Amino acid sequence: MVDYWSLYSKKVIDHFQYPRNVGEIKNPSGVGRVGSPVCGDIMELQIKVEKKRIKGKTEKIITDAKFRTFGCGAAIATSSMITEMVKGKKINEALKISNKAVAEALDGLPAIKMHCSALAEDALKAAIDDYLRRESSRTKKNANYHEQRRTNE
Amino acid sequence: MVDYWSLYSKKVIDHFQYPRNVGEIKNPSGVGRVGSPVCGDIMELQIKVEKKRIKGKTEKIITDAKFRTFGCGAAIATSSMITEMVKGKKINEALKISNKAVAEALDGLPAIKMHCSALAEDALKAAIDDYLRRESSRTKKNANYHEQRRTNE
Amino acid sequence: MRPILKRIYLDHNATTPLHPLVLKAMLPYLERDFGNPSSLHRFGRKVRASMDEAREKVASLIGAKSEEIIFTSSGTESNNLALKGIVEANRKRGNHIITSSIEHPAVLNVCKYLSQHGCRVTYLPVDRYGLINSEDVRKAITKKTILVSIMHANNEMGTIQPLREIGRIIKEANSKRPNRVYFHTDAVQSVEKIKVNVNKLKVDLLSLSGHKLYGPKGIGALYIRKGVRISSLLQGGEHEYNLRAGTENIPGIIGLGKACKIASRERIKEEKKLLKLSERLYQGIREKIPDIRLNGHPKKRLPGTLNISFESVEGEALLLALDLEGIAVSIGSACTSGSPEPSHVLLALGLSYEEAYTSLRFSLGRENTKEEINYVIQILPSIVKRIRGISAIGRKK
Amino acid sequence: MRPILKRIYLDHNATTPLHPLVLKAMLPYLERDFGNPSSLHRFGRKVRASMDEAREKVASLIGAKSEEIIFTSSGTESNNLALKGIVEANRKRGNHIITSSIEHPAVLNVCKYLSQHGCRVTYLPVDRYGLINSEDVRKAITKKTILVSIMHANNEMGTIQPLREIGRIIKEANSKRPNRVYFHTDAVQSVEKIKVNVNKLKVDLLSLSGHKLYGPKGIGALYIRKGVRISSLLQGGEHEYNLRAGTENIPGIIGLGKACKIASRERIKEEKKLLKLSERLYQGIREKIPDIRLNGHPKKRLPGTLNISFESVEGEALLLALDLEGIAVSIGSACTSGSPEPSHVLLALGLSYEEAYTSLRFSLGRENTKEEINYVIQILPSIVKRIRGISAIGRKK
Ligand SMILES: Cc1ncc(COP(=O)(O)O)c(C=O)c1O
Ligand SMILES: Cc1ncc(COP(=O)(O)O)c(C=O)c1O
Repeated sequence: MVDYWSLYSKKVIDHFQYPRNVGEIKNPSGVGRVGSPVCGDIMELQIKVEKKRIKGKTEKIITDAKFRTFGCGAAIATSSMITEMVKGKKINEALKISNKAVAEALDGLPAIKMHCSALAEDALKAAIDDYLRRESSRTKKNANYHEQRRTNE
Repeated sequence: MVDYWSLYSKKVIDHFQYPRNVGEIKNPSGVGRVGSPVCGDIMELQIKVEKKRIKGKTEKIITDAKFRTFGCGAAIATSSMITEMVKGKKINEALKISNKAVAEALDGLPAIKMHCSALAEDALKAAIDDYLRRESSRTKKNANYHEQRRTNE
Repeated sequence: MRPILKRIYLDHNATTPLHPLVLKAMLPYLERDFGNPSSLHRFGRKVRASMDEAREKVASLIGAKSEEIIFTSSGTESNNLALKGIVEANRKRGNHIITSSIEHPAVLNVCKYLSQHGCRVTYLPVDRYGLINSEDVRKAITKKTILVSIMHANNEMGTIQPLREIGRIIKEANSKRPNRVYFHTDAVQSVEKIKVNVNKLKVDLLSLSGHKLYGPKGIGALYIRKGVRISSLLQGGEHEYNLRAGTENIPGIIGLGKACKIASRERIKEEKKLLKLSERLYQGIREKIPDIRLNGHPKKRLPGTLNISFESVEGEALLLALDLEGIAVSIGSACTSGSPEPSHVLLALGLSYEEAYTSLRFSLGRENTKEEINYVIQILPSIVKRIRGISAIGRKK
Repeated sequence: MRPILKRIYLDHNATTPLHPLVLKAMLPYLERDFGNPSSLHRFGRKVRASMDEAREKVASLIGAKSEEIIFTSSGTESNNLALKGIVEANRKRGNHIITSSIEHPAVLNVCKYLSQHGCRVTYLPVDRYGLINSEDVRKAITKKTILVSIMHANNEMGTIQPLREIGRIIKEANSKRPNRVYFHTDAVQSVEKIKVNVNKLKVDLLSLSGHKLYGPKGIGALYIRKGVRISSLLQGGEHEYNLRAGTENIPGIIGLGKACKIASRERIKEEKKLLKLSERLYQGIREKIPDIRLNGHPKKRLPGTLNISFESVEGEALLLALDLEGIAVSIGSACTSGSPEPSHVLLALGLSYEEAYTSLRFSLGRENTKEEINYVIQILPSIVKRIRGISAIGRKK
């Protein structure tokens, strides 16, 4: 029998049914929450960033990533996939992960579902942003850290 | 197999396929021609009227009737049937033959074809009219007979 | 992917399978009796006779006369013909239409079109069960009102409107005014599922659709009460009493006739069965899954329709998860344009966006069995739990 | 009545039988694959994929792109959508339509409707063969012209219009004006019978109908060239690129796709065969029956269509007589209202009423054989003679 779910690739289905990295990180380095109940999709992506010395340079490496998603199957699968993709990546590498790349890693998404992968990219960017902001406020020992964080959320 | 021509009764079909009394009468007593090419139906009905003594009275009896029709199957069948019906009838009896009676004699006509039987009735009336007019002009030896006949056609 | 063992179709409000007897009735007209009913020869007359019989069957199901039934291509076309046809033919009498906020798009979008073409439309609100207050109809009628169009049963949650009451109110209003207010109902979801009689409901126009009642796709009908002033939507040949041009879809018409005939015979039995099955499903879900709510009216509802919100579970994800188990359901929202839109019906009941996005519609039908329902009750709880476990909203995990 | 031994169908311009392979292609969608293509589950997605394939097949037959095909319920609806949709969407650009006096009622009556709703319509005359003079199109175009609608082949006599020339003239006119004049053709009779390519013909819109090309009744299509401004006729759900609401007639769509596929493959062969058969029929009639005339163009004509006037023989009577022998033909006139009306097409050619009433249309098709044609030639002379013998008009007997 032809597999009429071919519209969703096997990988999408797999990541939907067995999503990787669901949940929260204890003391996350950065948190990104995007979407809203009005548009029907909400993603929260948390990352752990650790500084490591690689080839004599100090690099910011994403050592862990977790997500929670309220959204359709494609939204869940892209969330799962992007958390897999960022793990072990340097911050500046992770920022280059496009929604197209996530979709490709899932062996493609139906055209109508491409906006879901955009949401995953947004969530990742927001989490990294959050991390960078925290970092800068921590290094500056900036007093109005909390203020800033709220406006960025 | 169901006979889907049941819309036309067997009698209609019979009178259409084997029409009675087609043609002209030599020296007809009356001729009725009704309809026109514009409306798509033309009927010409000719009658022979003879005076006979019945029970001591002189009666005008239709002894023969013939027709020609340009028209649909129902028009041909009603023409045929009405010529059959009038034969042997007194003039005043023949005048009472309604289109409904013709349709009934044919075991009915589809509603959409009832106007055809009206045409047959009209043709008969016109033929009898014509006969009566001729009669009256003959008895009156009326000079403008031809004039009158033309206006009645 | 592992093969699907079961296939359980619980989406009968979207479309129904053809009843096997309907297909059987249609086949001769797909094979031998292909004539055009306008043709004068045998091939044509034969199908014309059958078409007239089918019309009679449709009429009979809803208590109408044969010549009050016009065949169309769908429920959508029936609604378009009803609304636009009435507006066109009654322009001189008025331009005001009353409808509800929970109609199917095939009424709402026609109203939108008409409001861009000189009509004024009043959209009546509904209460939290989806019911229209019939007094609102009375208040909304003005001198310029020509049409009230209220659906019989809602496709998303199944709530049945008090059409008799509304019909009575319109009749009362009509007794005091020179021009009649016509009463149309979109009965696409109710015909075959519950009793539908045009005289009891006091409607002047009623739309129905073949594929919602185990008949074919591509065929619908509009009941038009004798004497109603209405214009045609499609011009062309003199088909359907001059109200709908186009060579008739004979197999479709025959199929619709047969489906109506079956419905006439079996509706009461089926209604009972559906009520029982959907009650079983609802109770099963309620017992095994916390934090759910039933949308729509608890009693005044189609026998087979269950619309349920599963807190913090996005509907389309749940639909997909069930589909992967061979179970077909539906969500109220439609994702046609790239970003999903919540159901206008559920929002009209007062649900929040979040609640609207968590709703799922089960719509049961003739071929569903107790075993199928048991199976759904058995696997649904763990699926809901799994998706809740992923969700970004709802109770803290 | 004696039983009919033969049944010879020579009325393919009225409707065609389903091609057996078309029925075969449709059956799974009448049985198992009944889903609604808008549904997100398997039942739905499966039929959506098949629907897209069918669209591709229809497009391919006429040299169009898949997304330029909109499924409708009939040729009539396609024509209505084309004309009203263009008028609605281009109101600000103009209100003038050019068409011909020999169009099918599904164009003529739409034009009549539109002329009662603010449009001006020019009806071009035809010569005695039924041909439009393409120069007349050039002369008729004004600043306000938005649409030219000229049928490809006429249903009653088969005359094929010079669409390429007309298309060229419109293109030329368009190069000198700010707003395009759109070019629509009713190709309901030509698709499948002769080559139809939207680019060669330079048309922007093209109507076709399933039941005229061995596909199902209740399905049609409209080709709409990319970029054409057009509005929808039926409002409702977002089906058919938002241009035609209503749950899709899936079995119909699948059947139309299959019929188009078969036509793509077999048209050239069938065209030759039909030409030969109808030539045989015409020569046979000419040799054996005096006082006949062929209506329409002797060469620029559909391969299977023969319209012949039999002097002083009323067409409907001849039709009935042939039908009683099992032979199905058609007359141009229609007797729907109780009194027959002569064909507006034949009158437009300059025939008298009398001549128009004596015409008969033979339209041949795929399943006709040489033997059938021989049989017709054999029995027709005596039937004509018999009816002439009854006729109240014509030569004295
Ligand atoms: C209430 C209601 N009205 C109208 C329609 C439209 O009917 P159809 O699908 O036949 O166009 C539907 C279903 O789609 C419906 O549920
Ligand atoms: C030339 C032409 N246009 C349009 C139509 C209407 O098509 P349909 O019968 O599919 O409505 C027909 C046939 O009836 C036709 O011959």
